[in-house]
Amino acid sequence: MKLSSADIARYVASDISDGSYVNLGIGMPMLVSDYIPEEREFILHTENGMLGMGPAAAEGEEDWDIVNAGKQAVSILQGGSYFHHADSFAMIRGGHIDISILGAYEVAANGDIANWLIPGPRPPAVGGAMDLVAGAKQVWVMLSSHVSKNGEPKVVESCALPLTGVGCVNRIYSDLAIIDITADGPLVTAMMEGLKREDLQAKTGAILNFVPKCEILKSFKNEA
Amino acid sequence: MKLSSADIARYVASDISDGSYVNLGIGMPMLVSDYIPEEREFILHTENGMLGMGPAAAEGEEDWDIVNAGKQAVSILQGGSYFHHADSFAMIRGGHIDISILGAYEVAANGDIANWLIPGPRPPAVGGAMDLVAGAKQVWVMLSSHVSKNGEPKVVESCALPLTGVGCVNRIYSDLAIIDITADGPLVTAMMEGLKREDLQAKTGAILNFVPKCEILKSFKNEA
Amino acid sequence: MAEIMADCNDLKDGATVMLGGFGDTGVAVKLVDALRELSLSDLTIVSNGAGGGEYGLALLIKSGSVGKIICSFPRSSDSKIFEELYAAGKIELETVPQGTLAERIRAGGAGIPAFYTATAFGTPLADGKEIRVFNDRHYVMERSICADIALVHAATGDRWGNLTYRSTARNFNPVMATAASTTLVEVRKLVDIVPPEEVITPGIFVDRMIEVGDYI
Amino acid sequence: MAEIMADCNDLKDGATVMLGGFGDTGVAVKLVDALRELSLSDLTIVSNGAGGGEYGLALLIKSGSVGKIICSFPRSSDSKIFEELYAAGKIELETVPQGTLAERIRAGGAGIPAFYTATAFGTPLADGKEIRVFNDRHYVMERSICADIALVHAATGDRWGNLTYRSTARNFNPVMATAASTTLVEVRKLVDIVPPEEVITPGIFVDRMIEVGDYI
Repeated sequence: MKLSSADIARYVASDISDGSYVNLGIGMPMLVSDYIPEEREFILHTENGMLGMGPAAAEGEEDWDIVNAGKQAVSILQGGSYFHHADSFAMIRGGHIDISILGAYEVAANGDIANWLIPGPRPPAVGGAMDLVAGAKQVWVMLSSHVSKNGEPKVVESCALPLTGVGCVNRIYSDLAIIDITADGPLVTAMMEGLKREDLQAKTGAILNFVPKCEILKSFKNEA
Repeated sequence: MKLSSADIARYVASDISDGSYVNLGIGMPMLVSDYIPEEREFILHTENGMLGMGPAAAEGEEDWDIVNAGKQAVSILQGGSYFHHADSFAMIRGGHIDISILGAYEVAANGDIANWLIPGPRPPAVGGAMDLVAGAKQVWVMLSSHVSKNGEPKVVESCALPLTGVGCVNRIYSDLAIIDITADGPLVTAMMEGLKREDLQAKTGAILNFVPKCEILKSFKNEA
Repeated sequence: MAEIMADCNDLKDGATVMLGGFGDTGVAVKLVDALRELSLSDLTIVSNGAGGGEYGLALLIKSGSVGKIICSFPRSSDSKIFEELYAAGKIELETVPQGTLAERIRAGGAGIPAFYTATAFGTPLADGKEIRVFNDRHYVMERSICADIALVHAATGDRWGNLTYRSTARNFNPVMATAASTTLVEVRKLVDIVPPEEVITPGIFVDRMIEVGDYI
Repeated sequence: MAEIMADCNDLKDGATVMLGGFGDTGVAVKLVDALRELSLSDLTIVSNGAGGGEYGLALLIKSGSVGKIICSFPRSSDSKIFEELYAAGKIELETVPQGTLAERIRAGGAGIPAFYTATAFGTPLADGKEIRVFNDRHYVMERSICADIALVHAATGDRWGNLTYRSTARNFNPVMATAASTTLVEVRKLVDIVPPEEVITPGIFVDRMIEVGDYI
C-alpha cells in the first residue's frame, strides 16, 4: 500500500495554512494546486515573475506571455501581480516565500538536498532550485516513491549526489510517510496505513525517529 | 568683473549635450534648468524618484506628492517616470546619470570634493551627495564665487574639510573660470574677460595649468 | 487607527522601525501618530530624515520613544526637536549616504547580508568599514538593514495587500515594505483590485493595511 | 531590422550580450536574428537558457557566433544545438542559479561590484568562490555581470525610451536593460507616451528601439 502522487499532493495541501505564499516546483509539486482546500487561499509564486498564479490555460487558449517556471501557459488570479526576475528572486532570497515545495533525488538526515544534477555528459542546469531551498521559510520535499526505481533509499544519511542546498529541508512527504527534519534528525510523524516502523526504516538510509503516535496515511483514491 | 550665478548657470547649460540625463543639486545648480538651450532636451533626474523633472510648481498650485530633492513642489514633463529610492540610486551608482552638478566648499587638484560637512555641533547630514559624486559619469561643480567670503580659495591643493568623494570632479565652473580636472591637475579652459592668469592663480590654492587659448567668459546680464 | 497596531509582536521596546517618506512626501504620518501613542522606548528609526516641525516623526522623537536614528539627512528647515536632543547627547545618530541607505534596506529585503559600493570611499562615512578593490576601484562593504516594523504610506491597496503609490510619494516606501518582519500600511484608498501590471508592492510584503483617505 | 544595429561600437567580436526572456516568453527574437546576421564571433551570451528548437538563440549558437553562455538552465525539451556543441567541447558554459544570475545582472546595472548570497553555499556552484559568515550563516560572494549589449523585448515604448512589458514577458528584460553599455529594444508597439506611473524601464536605460509588432 502506497500513496499515489495525487494522495501525497492532497496531504501536502492540507498542511498549508490559509494565506500562505507557496512556490511549487515543476512536475509533481504542481499537483498540490489541484487540492487546495476550499476554505483556504494559497497565493502561488512562480519565480519567472508572478504572484497569484492560476490554473493552466485551457488548450487552445494559451497566452504565451503568461507562463510558469516550467514554461507552461498558465493564468493569473484576482489579486495577482507581475514583477521582474530580480524582484522575484528578492522575494525568494529574502525569505518572503512561506513554503517551497520541490522534488528531490536525495534528502539527507541533516536536511541537505540533492535535486538538480546527476553527473553525466549533459550540461548542468539548475534553474531556481538553489535559490528556493536557500531562501524559502520552509522547504518541503515530495517524493513520489520513498525509494528509487532500483530500490535505493532517497532519504539518506548523507547525499551522494551534488547538493542543491545544505540543511534546508524541513519536511518530506513520500508515498509511505511524512518526515520532519529536526535538529535530532528525521522524525516520522505519519505513516502509510499497515506499514510497520521497521519496514519504513528498511527503506530509509538514515536512522529514523518516530513521534509516539504517528498519524496514519490513507489513500484517497475512492474519493478522487 | 565676475560672472553672476545666472551667468555661470548659462555657461554650464550650454556645455550639456542634447538628450543628457542630468542631476542638479539643491541651490545654485537648480538655476541651470532655466537656461536649457531651446533646441536641446535635458532629462532632469531627481534622486527622490523621478526622471523628466519639470519646472517648480506655480504658487498655489503645488502638488506635494511631486517634489524634488530639495523638497520643493515641482512638475513632471512628458516622457518622465517615477521609481522608488533603490531604483533611483541604482541609476546613480550604476553610472547612468550623465552629469551630476553640485555646489562645493572645496575642490582639490586631484578631483576630491568636500561639500557636505563643516564640522560643528549640528548633526552631520549627507543626503545623496556621496552617491552622486561617486556614481555619475561626469561631476561638475558650480562655485558662485571662486573664493570664500573670507577670501580663501575653494580650489585647493588638497581639501581640509571632510570629503564627499575622492578624485571624482571633472570640471569646475566658478564666477571667474572654467577648470577641467585632468590627470595633470587643474586645467583652465576659460576665464573671465579682463582677468589675468596670475590673478586667477592668486585666488586658487592649487597650481593651475592653462590651455593655450582660454575661452573668454562674459557676463550675460544685458541679455537676461 | 490604534487597532492596526494591536497585538503586533514586532511592536516592542527596542524595535527597529522603518519609516517611508522623503521630507513630508509619502510619510505614513497617521501610523507614526499611532506608534507614538504606544509609548514604546528605545526605538531605532530608519528614515531619510529626522523629522521637522512639531508633527509626525519629530513628535515621536519628542515623546522620548526614539533612541537612535539611521538616516541620510537629519536636518531640515525645522528639525529643532531632533537637533536639540542630538546636541544634548540624548539620541544616537548614524548618518548614511542616501543611496547606500536605500540599498542597505533593499538588501535587507532581498536576503543579501552585505554588498560593496564606491559611495563614501575616502570619506568619514566609510570610517571603520571594510574597503576592497574590484577592477582597480575602491569599494566600501555595507551591511543590510532589516526592521521589525515598516510604516508605509501608499495610494491604493487591495485585500491581497497589493499597493500603488502616487508620483514621488513612492520614494522609500516600496523598498522598506520588503525589509521588515511586519509591514503596516496606510493607504489613501482601499480598492477592490490593483491590476496586476500596476502593482508596485506585491501583497506578499504587506501584513496589515488601514484606509486613511487623502489627508495630504 | 538591421539598421538598429548599425554603427554600434559595442557590437563586436568578443562582446558580452544579455538576452532577455524566459523560455520563449519575452525573448527579443527579431533582434537575435539581426545579431546573427552580423556574423560576429566569440560572443558571451547571458541568458536564462541556452535556446531550444531551430530559431532565435539556438540558431545564433549554430551559426558559430557564441563562445560562451552564462545561464541558469541550458537544457530544454529541444536544446539539441547547444547540447551537441557543449558535448563536443566547442562552447563554454557557466551555470548560475537563476536568482543569483538575476541579482548579478541587477548589481551590474546598479554599480555594485559584488554581493553575498546564501544561494549555492555548499554546492558545486560555489566552488572556488569566497565564502563568508554573517550572523552565523554562510554566504557566497558573487560578482556583478555587465554587458556590452542587451537585447530587450518590451510591450510598448515611447520616444524617450520608456518601456512597459506584458505579464511574465517582463522576466529578465528590465534587469538586463540596466546592465549593458548599449540597450537595444524591440517593442511590440511604439506609443506617444508611456504614462509616468506605468513605466517599468525608464528611458535612461534604453539606447535604441525598433517596433516589431505582435509577432508572438
